[in-house]
Amino acid sequence: MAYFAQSGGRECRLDVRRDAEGLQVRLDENREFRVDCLQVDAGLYSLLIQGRSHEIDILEMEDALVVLVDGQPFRVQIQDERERRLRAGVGRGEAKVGKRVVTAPMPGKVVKLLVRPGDAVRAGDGVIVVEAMKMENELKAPAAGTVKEIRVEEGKAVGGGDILVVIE
Amino acid sequence: MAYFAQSGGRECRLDVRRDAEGLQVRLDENREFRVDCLQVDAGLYSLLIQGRSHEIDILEMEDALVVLVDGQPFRVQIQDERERRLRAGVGRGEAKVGKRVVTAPMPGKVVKLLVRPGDAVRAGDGVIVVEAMKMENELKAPAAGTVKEIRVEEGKAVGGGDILVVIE
Amino acid sequence: MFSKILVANRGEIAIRVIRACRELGIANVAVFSQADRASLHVRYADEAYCVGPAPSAQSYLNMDAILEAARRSGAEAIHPGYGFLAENAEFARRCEEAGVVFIGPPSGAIRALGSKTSGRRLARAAGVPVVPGAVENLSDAEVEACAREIGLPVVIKAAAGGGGKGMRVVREPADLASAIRAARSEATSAFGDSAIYVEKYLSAPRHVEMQILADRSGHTLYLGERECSVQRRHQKVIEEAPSPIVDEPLRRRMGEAAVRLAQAAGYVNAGTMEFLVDGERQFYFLEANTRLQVEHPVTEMVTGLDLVKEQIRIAAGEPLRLRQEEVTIRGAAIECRIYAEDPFQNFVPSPGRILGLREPGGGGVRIESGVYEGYEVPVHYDPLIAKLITWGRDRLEAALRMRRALMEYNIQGIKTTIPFHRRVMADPDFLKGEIDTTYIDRRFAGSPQAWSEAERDVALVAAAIHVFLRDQARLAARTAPAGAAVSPWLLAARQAALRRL
Amino acid sequence: MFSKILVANRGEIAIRVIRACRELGIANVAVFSQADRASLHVRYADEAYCVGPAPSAQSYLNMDAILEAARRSGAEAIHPGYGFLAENAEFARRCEEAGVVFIGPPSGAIRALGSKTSGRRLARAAGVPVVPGAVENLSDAEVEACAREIGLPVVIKAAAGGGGKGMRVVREPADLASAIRAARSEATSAFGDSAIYVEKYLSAPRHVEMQILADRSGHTLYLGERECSVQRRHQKVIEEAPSPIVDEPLRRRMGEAAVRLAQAAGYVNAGTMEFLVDGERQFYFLEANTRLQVEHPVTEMVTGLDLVKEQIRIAAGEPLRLRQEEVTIRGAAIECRIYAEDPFQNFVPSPGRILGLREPGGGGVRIESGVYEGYEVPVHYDPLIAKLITWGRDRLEAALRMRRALMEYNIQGIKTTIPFHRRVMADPDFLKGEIDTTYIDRRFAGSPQAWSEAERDVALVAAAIHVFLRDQARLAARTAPAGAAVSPWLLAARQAALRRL
Repeated sequence: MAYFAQSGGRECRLDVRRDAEGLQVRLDENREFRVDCLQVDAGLYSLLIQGRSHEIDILEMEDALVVLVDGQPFRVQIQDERERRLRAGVGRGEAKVGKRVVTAPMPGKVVKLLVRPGDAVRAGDGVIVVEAMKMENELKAPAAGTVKEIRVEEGKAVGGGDILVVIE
Repeated sequence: MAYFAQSGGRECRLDVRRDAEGLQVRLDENREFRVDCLQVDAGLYSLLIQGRSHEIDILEMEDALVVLVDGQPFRVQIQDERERRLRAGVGRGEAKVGKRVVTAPMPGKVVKLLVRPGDAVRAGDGVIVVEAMKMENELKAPAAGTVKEIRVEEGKAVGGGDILVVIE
Repeated sequence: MFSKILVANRGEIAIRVIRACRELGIANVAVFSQADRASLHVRYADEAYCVGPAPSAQSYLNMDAILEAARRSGAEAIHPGYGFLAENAEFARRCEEAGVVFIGPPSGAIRALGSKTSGRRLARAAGVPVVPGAVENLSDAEVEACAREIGLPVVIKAAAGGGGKGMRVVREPADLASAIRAARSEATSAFGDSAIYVEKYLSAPRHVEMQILADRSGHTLYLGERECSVQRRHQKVIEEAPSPIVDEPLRRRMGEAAVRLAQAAGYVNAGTMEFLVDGERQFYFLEANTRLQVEHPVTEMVTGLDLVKEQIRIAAGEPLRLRQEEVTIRGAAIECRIYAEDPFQNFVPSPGRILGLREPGGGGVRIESGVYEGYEVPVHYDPLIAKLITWGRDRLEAALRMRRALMEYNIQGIKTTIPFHRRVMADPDFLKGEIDTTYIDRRFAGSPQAWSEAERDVALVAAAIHVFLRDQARLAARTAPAGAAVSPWLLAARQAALRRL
Repeated sequence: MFSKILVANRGEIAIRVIRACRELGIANVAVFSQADRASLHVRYADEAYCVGPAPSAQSYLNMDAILEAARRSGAEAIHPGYGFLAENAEFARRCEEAGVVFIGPPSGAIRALGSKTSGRRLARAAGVPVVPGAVENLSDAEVEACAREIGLPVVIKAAAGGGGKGMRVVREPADLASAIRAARSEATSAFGDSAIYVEKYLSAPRHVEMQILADRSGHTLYLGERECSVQRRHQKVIEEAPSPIVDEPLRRRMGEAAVRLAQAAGYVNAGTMEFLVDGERQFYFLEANTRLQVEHPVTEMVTGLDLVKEQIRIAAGEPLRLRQEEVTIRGAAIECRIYAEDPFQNFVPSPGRILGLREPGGGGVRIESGVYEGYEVPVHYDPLIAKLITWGRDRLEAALRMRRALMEYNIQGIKTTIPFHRRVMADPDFLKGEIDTTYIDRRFAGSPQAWSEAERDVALVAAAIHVFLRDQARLAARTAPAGAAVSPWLLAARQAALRRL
């Protein structure tokens, strides 16, 4: 399988093959890694690469992986060929327009609405206060615009990822 | 469900019912336990019984359960009605006759055979030496008799529970 | 000595207190909210009673229910832990009324010191220097007026608060109104008391606090300081003992000031006097914490004392068993607070189920944890799930040991601050002891990046393997029969989990 | 100082050494047999090389393969841990030849002290009392003759041995022949050396050993004693420091004897002199252990020293940084060895997969473990999987803390000696310090029973619930689609595992 990755300003191609001896990974057509891979848990691996022992812990984020190599974090965006073609077709600007919503980053409770439908907001203005795990977090408008819709009420519980406020 | 248990020289009957509030256990027709039961792992439970909190760790042994109540061990033999009827049909003597084999208590390696087919042995005589986890364990004859069959060879690996020597 | 103690708290601190009871041979009683049936403190306790639904106002702050649990169980004393009812004078008073011993100071001392405003007043009277500001319970308008008078930056704080809750720093006049609102609202929900006050915000002070112990006869000891300068959003995240900038003469001066203040307040039991220390090593009294602190283990590691056992003995009327000159500091200890928060996404809370847990071990490592594999960190409470403490013969050994222990610590399923702590323990400023309350903002501003490039190739290879295996597993799952029931007995699945590939 | 160290061992002690390297900033290299790819020491190390198949004779005792791994990785020194090659003078010599530093005594000192027979000779010459017996490498006939001469009971021991391996006590003349055979056979398979000897078996002595440290200039310290009287089959199972019967004058006399003997042997690095102490507190030299001991953590807990770091510094040529009068003992520490053995079935080994693991935490608790959840304890090696150590201000606090920690320690999937240790920590004799080498046989003979009847009803109720739920789950499984593939991704099954019923 071929994958395309971005990390630390670098772009590269990775080819993974499995053979009788284990896994073989080629990085950018010129470097070969023979990997003795032990999967300990869903996101936890022990890799032996040419004698080096690495404990790998992979956290799946919304838009990337955080790969902890012996505890040291690297953010890696990685796609296979199909995903890469799909993304290439989507303009970068478009994605930003779709982002004009305020979502709950975690489960919690709406403490206070700071705006009403029709209010004009600037990017960075506080729009809603959500309490989670005993801390109040003021969520901010991602861009300037007009509050189009408020999908929650004060005092109500919200789930992680729920859309709270839509700005146009 | 009804169960019949033996423990510490005591015999009793236990009835387990599940209802909307949790589990209800009746012990010997005269004591009722309302149990708030949390199953943490296959053999690990947190029980709340009338305010008392107990951590229960159950080890399954060959012929009984060892129930650790807050770390304190109780050996309990327990059967349901069907099993109880089956056992009642089997004479106790018979079971002992069937026991005249020497089995490997754990995986290991045969270090030395101390008897040959046809040898007479007394109960407690050493018949075979098995090494497991770097310790040599001399296994003894469970009863007096004649060695009928030796199923293993010196130097060979054996699995836990394998029959090694048959005595008649 | 008591024969039974009720622990009016949850999480790691409830377990901490249960352990002390057990080691003293005292029966212990846990209380829990409906969201906490599976919590470890319920499993570890001798007895456990439900005191209400998930929201703390209805359970862990529910005085009636907790006193009723004490009555039902026959507990003779109540340990409040920290947070919740620990600094609530009203609760201490109600315990006194109900004839159950509150393991903490008398309600009068909590009132005298527990509110930051009256604590500052008392400090001034005892000749202990304080930070400029208004020490009264202020209206919104008064806060604004006072802020203008002493000049920005100021910090607005909950009078009944602690742990950064109900606290806001204001640097710009435009932010004043929203900060007042937030502080008051958090104060109300966290402590049930909306009173706030304002004081001058020192620019880059160090936070150094002094642990004291006082018995009923007034014999009061200081057990040395803790430095808690490594803070984020005014919440302590790393603490240590001793402080890198405190020498024996300064320790004695701060210790004696703390003892003087405690004695002026009629203080009994364990307590902490917090100070800010400026660049000239001048110290200013900040506030008193009339309870056990989250970070008490670092003091235990260097003194060899068990503070919770001392609290219990004092509450039972026993005299302190040592004199000031017998309190000795051996080596150095550091504590990292492990929060269920995402360090790669601005530390937003990350509740959820812990799918894998491997704790560090070895010499000089201590873990105070409230979680276990399979446990679901609830959304209702503080995100502190564990504390990792290391000891060394000197500060550097403790820090390098912490770095090593953090590499071993692995929690799957939720995001935690472990990766953040690893970064701190590799930071030269931290290792040199060059820390103050601005340290985190100064050193770790901006989005977190890898701190070395050496292993990026390995990260890329690992990421490729991860998605490769994930894709293969998904493919396999699509061809397998769907909807297979998942039961605890399927845990045997784990048997097949360790795959060599 | 070295820049890279190879650790020629496995399990908890390999991890112990890796941790010390990491805390000193030294790169570390693990070696592993084909059975140990998934072992924790391989995962924790910076580098790891396979040195052969599962049997230790072909891997962990394979000097060629280990020296080759050192060469490939560029390691400058080798730490042998305990067991395997740790007391092998030939290996130390080969390291010296290969230009890689053996972290341990010089091969000459191992030869002089490492064999029990020559160690006893040296002790006599240095004026240290020894137990009666033959100190030569004996033939079977000579063992029998000597046994008759000094009179039964005698103990037959492997000259190169340790840890109870190759050791047999003989009380009846009829048992002599089989004991000789067993001792010689175990000696050969465990140490590759069939030499045995015999000595008088003292009836109920206490086993007290003295830890020493010596640098290259001959500066030699004693770090206080450990009592290791709690033994089963002559294998230590519980150790502690200090010994309940050793006071400061006796400590000084034993310590000075140990130092004298070490100096007579030209000893360098960490070592232990084992003594038997009789009812009159007379001590007799038993044997020297020219390596780190399994039980070294109890000494670390009370002295604050890190023995492995000290070993590395000494091997790197550094002088000891402290003088005898700076070695101080604070409090007391106890170690329980956790074996994968079934305490309810005569301690037969119980290898297998660890399906659940919850380790104890809190103050004064240290864990040295080589296992993790999901790990399969292999059948090929020693069944020691972990060590639990507690510290207290006094022995009683350490013991009560151990009792508490053992309650929290839970290992699912294999049988361990944890329940046995719980019994010991509840035993009045142990708590009073009334222990000797006959303690376990004396107190815990016969089949293990519950030590109190109070909770038998709960046990019955729990057993009924367990089989009820198991039956219901089996019923459910029979109606579910069969053969669903089990993949690591199914670990999410765990999410549903925590069931309230």
